[in-house]
Amino acid sequence: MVQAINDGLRSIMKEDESVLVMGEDVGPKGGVFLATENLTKEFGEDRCFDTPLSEDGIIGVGIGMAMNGMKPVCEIQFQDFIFPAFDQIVSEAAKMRYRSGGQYTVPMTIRTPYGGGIRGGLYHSQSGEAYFAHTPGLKVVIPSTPYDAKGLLIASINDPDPVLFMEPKALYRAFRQEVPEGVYEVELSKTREVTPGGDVAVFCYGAMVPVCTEAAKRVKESRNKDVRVVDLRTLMPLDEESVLQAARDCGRVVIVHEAPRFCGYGAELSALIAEHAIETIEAPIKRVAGFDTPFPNTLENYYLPDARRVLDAIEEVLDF
Amino acid sequence: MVQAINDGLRSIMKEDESVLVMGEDVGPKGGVFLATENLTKEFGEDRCFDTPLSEDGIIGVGIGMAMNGMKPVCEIQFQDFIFPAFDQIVSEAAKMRYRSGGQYTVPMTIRTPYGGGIRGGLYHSQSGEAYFAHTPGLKVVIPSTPYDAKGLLIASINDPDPVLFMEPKALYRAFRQEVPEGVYEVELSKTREVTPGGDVAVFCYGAMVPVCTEAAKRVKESRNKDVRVVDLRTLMPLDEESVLQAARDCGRVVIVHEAPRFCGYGAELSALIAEHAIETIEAPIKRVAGFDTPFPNTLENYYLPDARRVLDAIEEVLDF
Amino acid sequence: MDDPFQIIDEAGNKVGKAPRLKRETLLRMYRAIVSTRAFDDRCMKLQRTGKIGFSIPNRGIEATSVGGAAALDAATDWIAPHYRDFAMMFYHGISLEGMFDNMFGNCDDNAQGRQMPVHFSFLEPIKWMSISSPLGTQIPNAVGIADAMKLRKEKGIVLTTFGDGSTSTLGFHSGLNWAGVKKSPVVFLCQNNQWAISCPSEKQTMSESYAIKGEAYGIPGVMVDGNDVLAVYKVVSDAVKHARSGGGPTLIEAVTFRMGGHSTSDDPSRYVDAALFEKWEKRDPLTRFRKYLIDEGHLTDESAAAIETETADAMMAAAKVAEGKPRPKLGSIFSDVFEAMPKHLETQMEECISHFSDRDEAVNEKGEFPL
Amino acid sequence: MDDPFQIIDEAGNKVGKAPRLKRETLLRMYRAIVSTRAFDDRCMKLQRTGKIGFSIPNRGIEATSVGGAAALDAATDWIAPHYRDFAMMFYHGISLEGMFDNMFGNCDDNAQGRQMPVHFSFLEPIKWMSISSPLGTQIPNAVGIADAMKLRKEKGIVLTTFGDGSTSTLGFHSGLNWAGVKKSPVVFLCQNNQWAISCPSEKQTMSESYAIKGEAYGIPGVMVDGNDVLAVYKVVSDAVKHARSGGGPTLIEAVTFRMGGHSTSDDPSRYVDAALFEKWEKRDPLTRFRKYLIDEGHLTDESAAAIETETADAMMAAAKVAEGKPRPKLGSIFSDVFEAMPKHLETQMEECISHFSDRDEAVNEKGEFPL
Ligand SMILES: Cc1ncc(C[n+]2csc(CCOP(=O)(O)OP(=O)(O)O)c2C)c(N)n1
Ligand SMILES: Cc1ncc(C[n+]2csc(CCOP(=O)(O)OP(=O)(O)O)c2C)c(N)n1
Ligand SMILES: [Mg+2]
Ligand SMILES: [Mg+2]
Repeated sequence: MVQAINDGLRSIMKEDESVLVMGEDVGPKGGVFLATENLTKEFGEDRCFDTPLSEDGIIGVGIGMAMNGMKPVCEIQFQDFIFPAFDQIVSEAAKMRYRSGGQYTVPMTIRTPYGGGIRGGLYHSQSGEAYFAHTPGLKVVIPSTPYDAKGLLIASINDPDPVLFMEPKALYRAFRQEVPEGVYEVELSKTREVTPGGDVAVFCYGAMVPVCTEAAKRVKESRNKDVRVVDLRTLMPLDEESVLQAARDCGRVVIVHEAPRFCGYGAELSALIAEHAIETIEAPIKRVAGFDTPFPNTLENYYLPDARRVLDAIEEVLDF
Repeated sequence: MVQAINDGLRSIMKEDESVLVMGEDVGPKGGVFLATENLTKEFGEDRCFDTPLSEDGIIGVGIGMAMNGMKPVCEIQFQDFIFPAFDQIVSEAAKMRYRSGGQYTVPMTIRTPYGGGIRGGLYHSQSGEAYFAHTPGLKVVIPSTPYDAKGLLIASINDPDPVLFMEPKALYRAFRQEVPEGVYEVELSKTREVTPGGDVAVFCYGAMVPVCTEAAKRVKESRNKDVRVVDLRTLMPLDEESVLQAARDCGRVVIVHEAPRFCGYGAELSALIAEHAIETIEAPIKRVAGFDTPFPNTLENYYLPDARRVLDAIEEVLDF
Repeated sequence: MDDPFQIIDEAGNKVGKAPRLKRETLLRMYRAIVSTRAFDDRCMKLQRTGKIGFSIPNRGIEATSVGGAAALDAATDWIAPHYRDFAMMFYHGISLEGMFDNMFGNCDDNAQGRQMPVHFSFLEPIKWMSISSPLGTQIPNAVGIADAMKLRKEKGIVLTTFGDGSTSTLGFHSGLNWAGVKKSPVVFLCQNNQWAISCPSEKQTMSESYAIKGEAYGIPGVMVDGNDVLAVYKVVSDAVKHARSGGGPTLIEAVTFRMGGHSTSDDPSRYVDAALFEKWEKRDPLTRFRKYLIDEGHLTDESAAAIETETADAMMAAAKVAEGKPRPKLGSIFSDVFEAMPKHLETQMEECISHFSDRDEAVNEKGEFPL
Repeated sequence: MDDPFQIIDEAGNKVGKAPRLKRETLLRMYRAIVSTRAFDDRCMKLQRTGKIGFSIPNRGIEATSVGGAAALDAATDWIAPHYRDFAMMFYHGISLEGMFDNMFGNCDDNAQGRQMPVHFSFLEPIKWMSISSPLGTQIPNAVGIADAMKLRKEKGIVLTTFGDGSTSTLGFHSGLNWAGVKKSPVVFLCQNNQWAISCPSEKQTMSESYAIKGEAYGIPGVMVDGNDVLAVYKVVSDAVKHARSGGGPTLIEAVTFRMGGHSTSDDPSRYVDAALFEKWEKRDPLTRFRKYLIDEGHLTDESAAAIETETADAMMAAAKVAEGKPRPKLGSIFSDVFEAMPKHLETQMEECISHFSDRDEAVNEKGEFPL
């Protein structure tokens, strides 16, 4: 996936002079995950450059650039380090269009790796999507395949509003997939049906998509039940209709994410269904999520939802 | 309520030398809402003082003080201005005990007025409780009466963990209530049943409590139905059992808050019920909340949930 | 650091070399100060009578705003403003009606009544970046606008302003440091009015001055008498020239004084010594500049009085017009969150409109701003 | 600013007045440097063989750490550390076993395996504040600890350390400004190793030096040769005395060089010129100090060699012990979130334990840290 992202950046930078990349170590080093490798070499210091160690600066300056004709792609090295920029994101980027009646706008993209999978402990593993999805004025996008990563990234960069593009670092090098050359977009706010099915709907995104797909496969094998795994892809604005449709079609729902459960993104999905489709629901709406604790290190793999935990939840709603 | 808070601070400062108050304009001016009036006069500059204009500093320094034997009560002038301190709160205060295996702890209280009601527009009206309730390691407390405000504040200050104490500014001067003199505590993590009832459970907190109480009164008058209004008081750790009990007892649920609905705190309540009590639920779980937009100014009273909107929701679940 | 740079002394006498400015420009500067006072006055009355919720008095600091504004080229330059800079708007001829539309938050307000009063946003006749309440955030934003100018090979520069208290914010640190590294074409104008609400400078920072903070970023720092409009004009003009020619940023500290409360809701007598007000009354930027203009033959007592009456009348008239306009439409709550309205907001908008349209129950219109 | 203060020059010759230190102390300092190298070495091997996930090489900057640490009184003072300060721990005799427990994240780790390696936390024999990954946050925390000391009338001071890159963070700005205003008993030690991962100082800031940033806060700034352990000791000791006697904070910039990658996962050849390494190799703090100690008669080639072997053996032995310990219990995921475990965590803990206890399916133990 990380190559697809690199390729996506390169493709859109070639096509659109207003796109630039900035962040800590994105220049000669090419980013700590190599997502920006060779971009400085290819496009020069003006188009891809290292910044001072200030997330508030990266986002604050990015906002200004975006207001004046550029399309900055700002990298936050780990999502855990986005919090020093929280004020600029929540108070400025998210509210600029609204508070100026559309006179000033912020077509900026913030790329950041999130989630577990690299033994990063408390501060290199967090999944903060709920903070941002709760903030009106921000879009939140999370890909789960190389193809989507490139297409959604380009769509995010071209979007006229600020987009937080969260990259599941656990999938950076998880599997290979050919992606088309050049510029293409995957439309925002459309879910992807990963596996068809009418028995249980499983909603997930990012690194949990392969986990859920594996669980679905096992249920098919053990119970011959068809699980509809839905990859949300865009968390805000959410494709609510397709979520509700899947819930109605299946009558049984499991929601999976890495972030802590309490007030996590899954709560919103559950609440949407409980508000708009409860009459079709035949079992408790289960959430499989990170625990309501900080993210541990040694025990990371006991913390992260795995196929077995998802499987258990699917079986539970099937048996209800 | 603001007098009760002032009284609470004064009472605990008298009793416990390690308690101190700091923030912008909390000293001679007494705070922009006068919550800290006369504290500097009574306890001196060491115990109640103005700080530089840096929320990151107020919280960052407060954390250090708390680690070394003090119980700082840090005021953030408006909750909207807490975001520059988001990193210190989320990364440091919330995680210190966990990451040090209990060697270092942060018995700090952060007081901050939140919510609408003063024509404060985008940046003097926000309700950010969901951000904090989603962050493991923080407690979140919101009073709705003067009595609770004083008792919960003292309990928060005495709590060994960091507590975000959010004060509904709309209720600061809304009504009078005698509060006992001296130090007393209202236990954290206990809901308060505002009105008894078995027909619909309404969950709310802060400034929405009187709104919901009014709606309950109207339903009683118009339909002779008994609404159980539950004031959560502590949002994290939540008294889940009493929430689930109320949901089970009534079978119909309405959830009310000022914050935007999407990924708001209400989503968690709904999801909890949909996960643990769905078999007893007879109608959609309705949320009445702020819209998923920034907070407007002129139209503030069309944005904020009012008794009529709550009433409509109650009627809807009753009629389902 | 040296004493603040001065051209007109406190008594209104010329003590330095005045910059060459046309009579029209000098009078335009003067009018901007007078207009600001009249606007303040009108807003105070509107707030006291409950017609608007809030305003920010500018009395005392107008020379800083006007001197700064006059150094800009409206065709190319941007302002990323502090909230206490009305005189910049008057100098550049931003629509008075538009300003009052914002004060009333009516349907013609650029911000559609979403912001509190004084949080202006304009594109014309100069780019006036939408004002934010969180302090200091405009500083890195300004740097970004400036960097984009460089990348786009525009000739403009950005002037960003902020208070003394705002130097303690994140934005000050990240914005100035970045601009130092990137040699961004930006001018940082710190309006040192000696207070951050009730916090005096000695509790704000122990640095020798605010200007010296530039040292931390490799940015030249200059102190100027902020009540001397020509001196401010001169140092900002120099900084603008420096930035425009690729020389990078400058930090300017204009030393002035807030001659009143922080806002229309604030009572400064709780924390400001009355003697201080008296001291600074004698340095009033308006009287100083008026004396200078009269001495130079650009103004007479009569023409000065005429400007005052004229201006006050204009304020009254414009306020009336704005007051008469209806509130923004309900739909304005939901637009401009994103460029295109997503489905969930469409649904919420429909619900909201139908909720309020099928009854005439009045909503509670109370709510008082404390500060 | 002046040239960095020096006592031992690059060739190991005494060029300034050496502080009066007992032989034991000098050797303790020396041992701390040697131990750090040995620890680095061991950790690199453990990381290369996949036994630990990550470490932070300290090579090149040890004199800064040791000089700083030696200026403290462990009975009263606290350290609010940067992550690249192992030599401070060795100087103060923090348990080597405890350090390795953390590197392996085993059941005896103070942090219960919750943190990445090198994020140490100790209460004894000196208060070593739990290390955080977000940069610069320890700076205002240190100021708060120091202010509490003043309020509680304790005699201690706080030493807080951070990298050159960390001067751009929020915490640097808010912490130093606050300490300036409050005259907090704190010493700010900036370890200028010239890199923030791959970002060199000229892209980090345009200030003349890091020490000069003190000007922005009214805090004295001092530059010292960070590879000269005695010079660092001297300037930190002076700052400690100043702080302890109520004189307030000092900002010290120790100029040194990171002789390797940012971490065990980093390849500096992508961005550091090889010539730079060669240049700084000649200023190696260990060889310099060894030569000095030999010249002064405190050490011989033989005793130096003995210390090295002994230290390397100790590392190997301690690593083995730590490696042999089991992982923390599953329950450790849920404890220490709050003092008392709330119900929802109890439930989650029970679910988690029962989930993993009723099967022997191995969980995926992969996952590589990129940096
Ligand atoms: C981040 C943030 N914290 C607190 C506030 C509340 N507040 C509004 S104005 C103000 C004082 C600002 O002082 P200064 O920067 O000197 O500007 P002045 O009002 O004097 O023009 C404060 C603390 C805010 N708006 N933003
Ligand atoms: C707030 C924050 N942003 C980014 C990072 C990622 N990061 C880890 S170390 C580092 C460089 C730190 O440089 P410096 O302060 O000079 O310390 P050094 O590593 O050189 O000792 C960065 C950018 C982080 N840990 N915290
Ligand atoms: Mg001020
Ligand atoms: Mg460094």
